[in-house]
Amino acid sequence: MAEELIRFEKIRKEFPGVVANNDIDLTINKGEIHAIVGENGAGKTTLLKILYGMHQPTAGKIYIEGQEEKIASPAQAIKMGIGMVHQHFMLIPSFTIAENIVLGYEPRQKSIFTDFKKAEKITEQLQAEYGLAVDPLQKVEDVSVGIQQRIEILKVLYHGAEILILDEPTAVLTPQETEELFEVIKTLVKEKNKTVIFITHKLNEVMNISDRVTVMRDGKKLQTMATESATKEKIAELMVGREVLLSELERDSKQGQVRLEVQQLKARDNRNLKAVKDISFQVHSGEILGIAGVEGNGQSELVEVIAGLRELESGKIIINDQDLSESSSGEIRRNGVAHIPEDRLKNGMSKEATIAENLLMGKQYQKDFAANKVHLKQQAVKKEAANLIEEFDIRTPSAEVSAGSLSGGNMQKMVIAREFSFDSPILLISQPTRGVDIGAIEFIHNEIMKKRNEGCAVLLVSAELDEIMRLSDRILTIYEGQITGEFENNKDLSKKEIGLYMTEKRGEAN
Amino acid sequence: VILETEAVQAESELKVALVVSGGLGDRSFYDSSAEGVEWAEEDFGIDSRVLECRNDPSLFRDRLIQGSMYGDVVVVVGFEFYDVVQTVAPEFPEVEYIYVDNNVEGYDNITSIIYKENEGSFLAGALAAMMTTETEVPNITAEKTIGMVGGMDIPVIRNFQVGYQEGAKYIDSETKVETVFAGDFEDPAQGKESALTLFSQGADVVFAAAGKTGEGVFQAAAENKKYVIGVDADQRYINPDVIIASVVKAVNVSVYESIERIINDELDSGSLYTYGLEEEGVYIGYGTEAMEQIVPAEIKEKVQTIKEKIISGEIEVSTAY
Amino acid sequence: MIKKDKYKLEYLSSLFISIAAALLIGGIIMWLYGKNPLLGYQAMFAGAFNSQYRFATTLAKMVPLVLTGLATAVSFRSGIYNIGGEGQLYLGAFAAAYVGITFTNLPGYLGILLAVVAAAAVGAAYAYIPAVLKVYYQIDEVITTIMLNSVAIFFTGYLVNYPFATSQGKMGGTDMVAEGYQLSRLVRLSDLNSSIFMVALIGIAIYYLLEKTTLGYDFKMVGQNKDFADYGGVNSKKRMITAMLISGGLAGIAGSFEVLGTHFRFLQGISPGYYFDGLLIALIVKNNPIGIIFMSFFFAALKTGSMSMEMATEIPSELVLIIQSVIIFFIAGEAGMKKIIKGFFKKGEQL
Amino acid sequence: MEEILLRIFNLSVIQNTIRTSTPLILAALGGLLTMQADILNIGMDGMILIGAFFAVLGSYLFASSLMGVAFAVLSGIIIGLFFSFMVVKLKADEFIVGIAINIFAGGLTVFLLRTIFGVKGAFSSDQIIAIPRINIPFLENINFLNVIFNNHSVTVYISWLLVILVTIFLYKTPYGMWLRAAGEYPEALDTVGVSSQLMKHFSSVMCGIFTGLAGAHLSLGYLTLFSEGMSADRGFIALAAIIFGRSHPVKTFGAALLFGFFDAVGMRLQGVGVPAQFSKAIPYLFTVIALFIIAKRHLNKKDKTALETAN
Ligand SMILES: Nc1ncnc2c1ncn2[C@@H]1O[C@H](COP(=O)(O)OP(=O)(O)OP(=O)(O)O)[C@@H](O)[C@H]1O
Ligand SMILES: Nc1ncnc2c1ncn2[C@@H]1O[C@H](COP(=O)(O)OP(=O)(O)OP(=O)(O)O)[C@@H](O)[C@H]1O
Ligand SMILES: [Mg+2]
Ligand SMILES: [Mg+2]
Repeated sequence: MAEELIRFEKIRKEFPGVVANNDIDLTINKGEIHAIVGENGAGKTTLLKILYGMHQPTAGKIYIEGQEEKIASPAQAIKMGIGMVHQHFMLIPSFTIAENIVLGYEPRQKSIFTDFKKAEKITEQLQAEYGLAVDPLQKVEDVSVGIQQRIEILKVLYHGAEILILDEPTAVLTPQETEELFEVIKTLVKEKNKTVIFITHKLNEVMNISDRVTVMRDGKKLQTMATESATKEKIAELMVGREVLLSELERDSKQGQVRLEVQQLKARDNRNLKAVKDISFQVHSGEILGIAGVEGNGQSELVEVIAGLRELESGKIIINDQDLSESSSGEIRRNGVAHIPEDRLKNGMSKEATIAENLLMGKQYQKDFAANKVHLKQQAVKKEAANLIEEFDIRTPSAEVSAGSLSGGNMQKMVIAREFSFDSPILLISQPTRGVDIGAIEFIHNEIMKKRNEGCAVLLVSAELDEIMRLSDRILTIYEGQITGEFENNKDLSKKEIGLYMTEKRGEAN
Repeated sequence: VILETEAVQAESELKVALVVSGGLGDRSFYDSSAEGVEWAEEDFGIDSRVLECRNDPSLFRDRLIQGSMYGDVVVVVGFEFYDVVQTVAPEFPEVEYIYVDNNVEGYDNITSIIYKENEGSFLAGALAAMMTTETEVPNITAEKTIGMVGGMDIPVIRNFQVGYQEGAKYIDSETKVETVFAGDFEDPAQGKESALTLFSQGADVVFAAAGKTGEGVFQAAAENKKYVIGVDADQRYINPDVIIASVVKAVNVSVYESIERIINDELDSGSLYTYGLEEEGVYIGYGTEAMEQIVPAEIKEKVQTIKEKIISGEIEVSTAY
Repeated sequence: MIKKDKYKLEYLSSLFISIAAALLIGGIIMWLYGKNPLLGYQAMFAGAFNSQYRFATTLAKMVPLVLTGLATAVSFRSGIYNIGGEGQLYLGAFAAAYVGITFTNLPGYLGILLAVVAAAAVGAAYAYIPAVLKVYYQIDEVITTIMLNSVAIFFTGYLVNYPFATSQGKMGGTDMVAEGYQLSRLVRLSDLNSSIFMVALIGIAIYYLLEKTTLGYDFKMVGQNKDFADYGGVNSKKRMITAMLISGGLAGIAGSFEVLGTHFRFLQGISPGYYFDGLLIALIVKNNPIGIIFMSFFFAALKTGSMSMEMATEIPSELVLIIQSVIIFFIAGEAGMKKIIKGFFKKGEQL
Repeated sequence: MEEILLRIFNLSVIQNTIRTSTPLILAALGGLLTMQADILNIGMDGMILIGAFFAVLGSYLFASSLMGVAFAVLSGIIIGLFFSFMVVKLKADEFIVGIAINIFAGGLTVFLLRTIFGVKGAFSSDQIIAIPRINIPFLENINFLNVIFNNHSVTVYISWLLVILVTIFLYKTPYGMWLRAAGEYPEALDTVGVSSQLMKHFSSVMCGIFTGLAGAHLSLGYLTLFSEGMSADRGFIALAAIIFGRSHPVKTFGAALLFGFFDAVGMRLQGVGVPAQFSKAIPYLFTVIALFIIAKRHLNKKDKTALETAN
C-alpha cells in the first residue's frame, strides 16, 4: 500500500572540512507526511536542498518513482513537481505578494509582458482553493512572517508541486499560525494527494502531524520509523545521543528588589506605526517575567526600547533605580543590562568577525581587555574567548574562525555566552531557542534558570508558549502593544487561557 | 678623459629632449613644439626624444630629470615647469635648457622664451569684430557679438582673453565679447557645447583657445555655419571652411631657432627671448595660399595695419599677468 | 592560529602568482608589439630601483599613495565609503599653502606642524559634510563625495586664480610657502623629502589604531554589521563620523605633503588622482594597513619604472597603463580564479 | 535683472540641456540595470570611452555610421561580459574592477589610436560618418517644439525611447522582474529556477551596450571625432544620476536632465560675471543640495505620517 515516491541512495555531500550528508539512504512514500528531525548541523537542510537541485551530491543517487534522476537545478526540480519552502524565506521584499507567487513562472501577455492582472487572479484563486488568505497587492515587506509563510506555500503550489519540502516551517510561527498551517498540510495530503517532507525541531509537531519520522545525526541517517511507534523521548534521545529530560527546572524562591521598571512606555515600529502602547511593569531580581504574545504585537519593539536600540516616544525606563529613559544602548549596558536579541544574525553577531571578536563586543572598553580604554589586550581577549567556548560548549575548531561558519545552534550559544558573561543583574532575553535543537534548548533553559537563581532579573520574550510556561515566574500577555493580562505561573495555569489573552478573543476567557 | 668623450659627442650628434607638460596630439601648442624639434632633426641631424607628462604634476620633475640625463639640450614646454626647471637646471650645469612659455631669470643654463599672445589675440579680436558685421560673408549677421572659448580659466588663457577683448573694442567699442571657459583642455564635447552657447547668444565668430577642447568648437561651427579662429598653430587645415584664421604662437619656429643658435653657438644662454608680433613669433595665420580665403582682403589689410601700430607702439596691448 | 597563518601565506602566494601572471601577459603584449619584454622589464626594474635617485623617486611616489590608501582603509573598514578623498586632499593642500604663505614667521617645525594640522582639519571638516549627510539623512556618501570632489577642485582652482594667485611664474598657483616650512629633500634631485618619515609614523599610528585599539575594533564591527555594533553599545553613527573625519584628515595631510614637500606651493591640478590610486591599493589589499604600504611601494615602482621602460625601449606609456590594469584585473580576480583552477584539478582527479 | 535672467534661461538652455544630458542618459540607463542587479559599475566612464573609440573606428572603416554604432555596441558587449565575468564569476570586487576598466580604457584607446590611426591626441576625418540627424517636418512650424525636439541626432531620440523601453522592461516584463529580484535577493530567484547569475551577466552586458551607445553618441552623434579621454568623467556623473534617481529609469532620466540643465545654466552664468570655476561647480553642488532637500522632505514626511497615525 505504501507506494515509494522518492528514494535517496547513498547520498553523500561534502563541504570543505565537513561531511554534511554521509551516505544517506531514505525512502519517502507517496501521500505521506514525513518528518525529519535532528540536531543543528545534522545535515537535514543539505539533504533536501539536494532533492531540490540546489546542491549537487558528491556521490549517490536519487530515484523518483523508480526512475533515477539527476536534479541539476531548482528549475528541474520544479518541473518534476518538487517544491521547497526554505528555512529562510525566499521572497523579494519590494515585490507584491502576487508578483512573488508568480516569479519565474509569470503569466504573460503578448508573450513578453507580465500579465499582472492574471497574476492577481491566480493568487486569488490559489488562496481560495487552499484557504490561505493573502492580499495579492500587498508588498511582502509589509506583511508578517506568518503571511510570508503562506506566500511561500502558495508559490510552491502554484509551481504545481506534488512533493512539498518544508524546512522548519513553524520556527517563526505563532501557535495559532502553526495550527492553521497543519490544517493546510493535512488537507493538501488528504484531498490533493500531495506528499510533504518537513523538517522541525519541535517534537510535539512530529507527533501531531507526521506519518513517519526520520532522525539524523552528524550527517548520518539513524532511523526512520512510523510515528505511531515512536515517542517524543525516544526521538529526542536518538537525536542527541543521550537522554533529554525537559523536566521541571529547579528554582530557588528568593525574589528581591525591583531591578527593571518601565512606566507607560510608548514606542513605534519601523514603519512608524504605534507598536508599544502604554506598557508598565516591574521585574525583580531572582524573577523571570515572561511576555507571552503572538509575534508582531509589540514585544520586539518593547525589548528594543528597553535595550536602548529604539527611540522611545514617551514613558520611563528605570534600571537599578536610575532613570535611563533617554540613554544609549551603551549606557544601558554599562548600567547592568545584557540582551539576547531575537534575531541573532541581524544584530546579535557579525558573521565576518571571528568568534573571539564576537565574544568581545560590549567588553572592549573594560579594564580587563583594554588599557586606558584604548589599547586592546589581545591575550586577555583570546583567553576570555577560550573560556567561554569551553564553558558554553560552542562547537568550533578555533576562536579565530569567522562566526558565520558556525551552525545556527552554536551561533546562539555564542551570543548567550557573551551576554551571560557580563554578569549583568538584568537580562533581556528574546526568542532564546529559535531554530535551536532540543539538546541545545535543554542547555539554554538550564543556563537561564541558573541566572535567575543567581539573582538576575530576567525579562523573557518568546513565541513558544511552552518555553514561557516552563521558565517564567510571572507571565504577562501582550496584544496589540498592550498588556492584557498578568498571571502567576503555577500548575493551574492553562495554556489555553493564556492563549486567549494573546488574541482578540480574550473576552471569552472571563 | 671626460673632456675627450664630450668632444667626441659634440662632433657626432646633439641630443635634444623635448619635455612637455601635456600630451602630443593637440594639433596646437605641444605639437608645434614637437614640430620645431623635428625640423631641427631634419636640418641638423640631431637626435631627439619626447617626454610627455600628460598634465600629471607628479611627473614633471622626474620627466625633466630623465630628459636632462638624456639630452645635451632640453626643451621644456609648459608654464607649469616654472618651479621644477629652476630646481633641476642647476643640477645639470652642462645641459642647456630652452624653457618655452614662461620666464625664469637668473640661471646661466635656462633660456626662456615667452610669447606675447595678447598681441596676437588683439589682432584676432579686431579681426573677429570686423568679420561679425561683414554681412556679405555667408551666415554673418549684423549683430555685433563675438565669442571666445577658453580651455580653463588660467593666466595664459586670460592673457589671450585680454588681448582679444581689447582688439574687438578697438574696432568698435560696442562689440560684445562673450567668453565661456569649458573647464577642460581635453573635452571636445564641452567645447562644442560652449561654442553652441556662444552662437545662441549671437556670436558668429568664435576664438577657440582651448587645446583639444577646440576640436569641438570647430565642429560646432561647421554644423552651424559659423566661424572660428584657431590657436597656437595655423589650424586652418583642420577645417578650412570654418577656421578662418589662427593666432599662431610660433613655438615651432622659436624652438627650431633656439636649437639652431645652440649649434651655431649663438645662443645668449640665460636670457629671455620674447616673441611678439615684431619678432614674427606671434602672428595671424590664414592657412596656405591654396586655401580659399574667407576673410576679405580689406580686413586682412586692416589687421596688417593694426599689427604695425602695435609693433610701433602706437597701440599698447594690456596683459593679464 | 596555525590556520590563520596558513591562510595569510596562501593569500600572499596567490597574490604573487597573480602579479606574476599579469606581468607575463604584459610581456606578451610587449612581444606582440614587437618589443623585447625582457628588456622592457629590465628597464622597468632598473628605472625603479637602480640608483639612489630612482629608488628615492619610487619612495617619494609612495608618500601620497600610502596616505590616501590609509584614508580609504579607515573609512571603508567602518562601512562608510569615502570616495571624496581627492577633494579633501585639494582643500588640505590649499590649507597648508595658506598657512605657509600667511604665517611666515614661525619657527620651521611649528609652521610645518601648523600647516599639516590645518590641512588635516580642513580635510576632516570637508569629509564631515558627507558623513553627516550619510549618518543623519541617509544620503548615499558615494555620490556626495564624488560630487564634492569636483566642487573642491573647482573651488581651489578659483582661489589660486583670483584671490591667492601668485605673481610669479604665470601659473594657477599660490605663492611659495615660507622657506622654513619647506620640507628638506633627502636625496639629490629627487622629490623624496622628510615627509616620508611622517608617513612612516602615520602608517604605524593607523596600523595601531585599526589593529590594536578599541576604536579600531569598533570601526571593524560597525563596518561589518552596524546593527550588531549598536546593539553592543557602540554608537555606530559617531564611529562612522569619526572614521570619516580621520579619513578626511589623512587625505588632507596627503595634500599638505604635496605642498610642503614636493611643490612648495599649491598648484591647480596638484593631484593627478592620488586618491583613486590609494583607493585601488587599499581595496586590493582588503584595507590592511601593512598591505597598503607594500602595495603602494609596488604601484610607485611601477610608475617610476614605467618611465624608464618607455625611455629605454620606446614602449608607449599607454601600454604601461594597459599592463597596469591587467595586473589589477588579475589581483582582483585572484580568489575566483584560484577556485576555478582548484575545481578544475579536482575534476581531473576524479576522472 | 530681467535681461540677465533672460540671458540665462531661454530656449537655448533647453536645447543645451538635451544635448549635454544625452550621453549621461544612455550611460545611466545601462548603469541602472547593473545597479538594479546589485552591481555598482564605476567602470562606466571607461566603457563610454571604449565605445566612443570603436564607434569612430567602425564608422571610418566601413564609411557607415551604422557600422560605427555596431562596433561600439559590440565593444560594449565584450567589455560588459568581461566585467561580469570578473565580478559575478570570479567574485572580484566590483570597485576594483571598475577602476581598472577605467585605467584600461584610457590606455587601450590611446594605444589603438596610435597603432591604428597613427595619431595621438585626437582623430578626426571626413571619412568618419556621423550618426544622421532627424528632421521632423511637421514640427518646423511650431518654433518652440521645433527648437527643442527637432534636428537631433538619432541617438538622442533613441535615448528617450530607451527610457521608456527600460522602464517597461524593468517593471512590465518577467525579465525585468527577474533582474530586479537578482539584485534584491538572488537566492530567492535561484530557488524559483531562474539563475540570478545569468541575470547579473545580462545586466552587465546591457550596461556595456548602453555605455557603448553613449560613447557612440559622443564620438559620432554629438561630435564626429575621437579624442583621448573624451568621456571626461561622464560615467561618474551618470552614476550620480543613477543614485539620485534611485535606479528608476524615469527618475534617473530626470536626474540626468537636471544635471545637463545645471551645466547649461552654469555656462551662461559665466556670461554675467560668475567666475568659471563657480559656474562649473554648480551642477555638482546642486546635486548635493538637492539630495539634502529630498532627504529632509522625506524625513519630514515621515514625521508627519507619524503625527497622523498618532491621532
Ligand atoms: N554552503 C555550505 N558550505 C559549507 N558548509 C555548509 C554549507 N551548507 C551547510 N554546511 C555545513 O553542513 C552541515 C549541515 O548543515 P545543514 O544546514 O544541512 O544542517 P541542518 O541539519 O539543516 O541544521 P539546522 O537545524 O541548524 O538548520 C553543517 O555543518 C553546515 O555548517
Ligand atoms: N562600552 C563602553 N564601555 C566603557 N567605556 C566606553 C564604552 N563606549 C565608549 N566608552 C568610552 O567613551 C569614550 C567616548 O566614546 P563615545 O562618546 O564615542 O561613546 P559612545 O559610543 O557615544 O557611547 P554611548 O553612545 O554609549 O554613550 C570612549 O573612548 C570610551 O572611553
Ligand atoms: Mg537547516
Ligand atoms: Mg554678427
